[in-house]
Amino acid sequence: MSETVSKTARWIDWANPTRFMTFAAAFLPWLGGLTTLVLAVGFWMSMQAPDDYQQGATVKIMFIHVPFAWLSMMCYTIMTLAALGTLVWRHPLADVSAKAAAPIGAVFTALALVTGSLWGKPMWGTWWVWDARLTSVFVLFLMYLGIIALTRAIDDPAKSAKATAILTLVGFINIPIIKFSVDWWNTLHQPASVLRMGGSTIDPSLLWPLLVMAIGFTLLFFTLHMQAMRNEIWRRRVVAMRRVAARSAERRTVQ
Amino acid sequence: MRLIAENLAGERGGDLLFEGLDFTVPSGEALLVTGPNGAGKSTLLRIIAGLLAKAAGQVRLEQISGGFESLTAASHYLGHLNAMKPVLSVEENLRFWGSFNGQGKLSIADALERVGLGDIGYLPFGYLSTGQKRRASIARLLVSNRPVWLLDEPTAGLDKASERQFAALMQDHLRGGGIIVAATHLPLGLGNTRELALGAAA
Amino acid sequence: MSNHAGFILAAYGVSFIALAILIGWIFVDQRTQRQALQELELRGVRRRSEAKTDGAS
Amino acid sequence: MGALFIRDIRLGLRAGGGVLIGILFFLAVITVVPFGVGPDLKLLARIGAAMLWIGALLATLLGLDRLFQADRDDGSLDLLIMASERHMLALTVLIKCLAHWTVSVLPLVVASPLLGLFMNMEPAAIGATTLTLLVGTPAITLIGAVGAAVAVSLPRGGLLVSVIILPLTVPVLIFGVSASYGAVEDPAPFLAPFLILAAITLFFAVLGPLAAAAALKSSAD
Repeated sequence: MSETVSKTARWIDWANPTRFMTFAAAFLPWLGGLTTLVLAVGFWMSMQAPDDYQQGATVKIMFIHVPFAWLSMMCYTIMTLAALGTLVWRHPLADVSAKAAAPIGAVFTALALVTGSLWGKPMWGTWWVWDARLTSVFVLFLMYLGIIALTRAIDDPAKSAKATAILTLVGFINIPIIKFSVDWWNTLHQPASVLRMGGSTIDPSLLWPLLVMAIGFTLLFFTLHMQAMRNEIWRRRVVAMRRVAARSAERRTVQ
Repeated sequence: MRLIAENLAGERGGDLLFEGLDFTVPSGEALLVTGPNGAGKSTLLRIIAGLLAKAAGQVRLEQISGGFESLTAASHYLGHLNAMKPVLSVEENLRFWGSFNGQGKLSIADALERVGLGDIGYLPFGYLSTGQKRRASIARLLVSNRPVWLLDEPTAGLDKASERQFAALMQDHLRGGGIIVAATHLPLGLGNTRELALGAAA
Repeated sequence: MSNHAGFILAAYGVSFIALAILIGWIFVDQRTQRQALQELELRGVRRRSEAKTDGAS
Repeated sequence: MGALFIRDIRLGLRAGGGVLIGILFFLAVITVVPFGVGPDLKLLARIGAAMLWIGALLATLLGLDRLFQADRDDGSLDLLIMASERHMLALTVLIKCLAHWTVSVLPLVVASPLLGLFMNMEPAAIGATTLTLLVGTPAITLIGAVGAAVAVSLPRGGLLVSVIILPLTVPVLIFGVSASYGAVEDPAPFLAPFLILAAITLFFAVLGPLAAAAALKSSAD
């Protein structure tokens, strides 16, 4: 019976929660191991990297700041895709994915803000300025918190899924604003130097550690995200089973 | 121990609901308060509990046993609402009321066993059905020790089997020298009861 | 430039602590949910989907 | 009594996002300020302490209306009132206020130094503001308990509680802000307003619960 189903499986079948759980259980240890390895290498490389002629040793902060900032936007993009999945395909995993991603995204955004602040103090002489880039990232952080608050405020997962998905979609306008704020407005924050037309402006001795760190943190994100999704699925199973327990206890007393 | 009301009058929102009530309930007996909706059953119970001011007369408990200082302190009140938090488990709820109101003879596990919820005490209260919630709330009466039980529609939401179970619990309480005042329109299945019909004249 | 070492250490330290808390929280959450599931299974509660397949076979 | 404190803390943490909404509101209020007054760092630094205080004040008021209403909605309040001979009702109110403060206001105090950085405040000013918030915000909660108790039986008491309470919190705001400024601006003293602030908190720790208890007793119907 189950074999015939799997033969005719569409991609959407593949992503049902039970299969996701089997897949995650098998895949997570490897992913976790790889993450540790890449992050360790990246950390070592960034320790070895030379100082920047302009920014001196503080350029080391870049090796974590840029990946955090990148992840804060990537996580939100993933949540937006998940929101589409919830609204368009009503896929059960989409909501789980969005809900699991939000706290992780919030932590990465907070770290991007904090490390940026710690970089800005020696370079610009101030912890914080209210310019377009910094403000829009801070708004992103607030939106993560808002989304978390909304998911927690509504008990019923089906209802909270839709409300959260709509909020996430509306908030996505902020992502291009963050991305292009450095080009559109005049700000203290330096423009993008890694990913840009006409090649990177950054020296290879700094670029390589940065890339490895970025890959490492991205892997870390996916490891954490997958584990958090697993937790969320378990949490929902616990809730469902508790309801069953209450109902079956009711039936026993009636008999 | 006797619960005595003399010339008791109660009002709600300026309307006099009843007046000149006189009754005595000795320990070991139950008083059934009956009457149509709006006759003042709940108001009477809340006055006895000390939650509402009486319009006239007095109500008191004489020869209180067990070291309670007043009628209010010696009373358990089971109103329409269950006074339980949906996000906490049944056991957590009962443990709180147990330590807040003072521990009685029964442990929480025993009390839950008595109301037939022994195996689902670990569930959050919000997951329970209406009848189960009511039974968990009845278990609260067993966890802390109070000689006077003031019950407002105690069997609302209970099925026949649970009603019988609850009747047995009330019998036990009366046998132990307790007093029950219950507002209800259903017979509770108790033996030694007096009846007080409110609003019969109207 | 060594006077900036404090900022670099702080940035790495804060990141490390925050990520450690995040990872720790996810692991604690995993333990809680698993324990809850095991407890429910010990009490003989089954999910509806499992109960259904049992009934069919 | 300890059981009540633990129960209320548990409820605060478990019942969906209440803590988070307070902090979020605080962050949002502080974020809006630079847009209103313009990103002039000197100006922000000067008004920073006042803005943090106003933000914390509003965020504290936000969740206060649920202080007793949640207990009233499920009938717990009746039992808390009935137990007043075992546990003095004023003490019960005080414990509930403390639990509420720990869960939903203490995080604001913890977050305020970070927001101080956003407002470009000096370290001394940030420290002083955090300290005054730590000492002063309990007074807001305790005054708020009176409003929450008075409005407990109203179906939409939330806004009313804030309106009733806001004028009463003015002294707390005055001494909190002046102590914060006292720490950085030379002629102004820090200790005197700070001690008055502490005195206000202690005063309301007595008066607030007593008044709230009286209001709760008469509100039962």
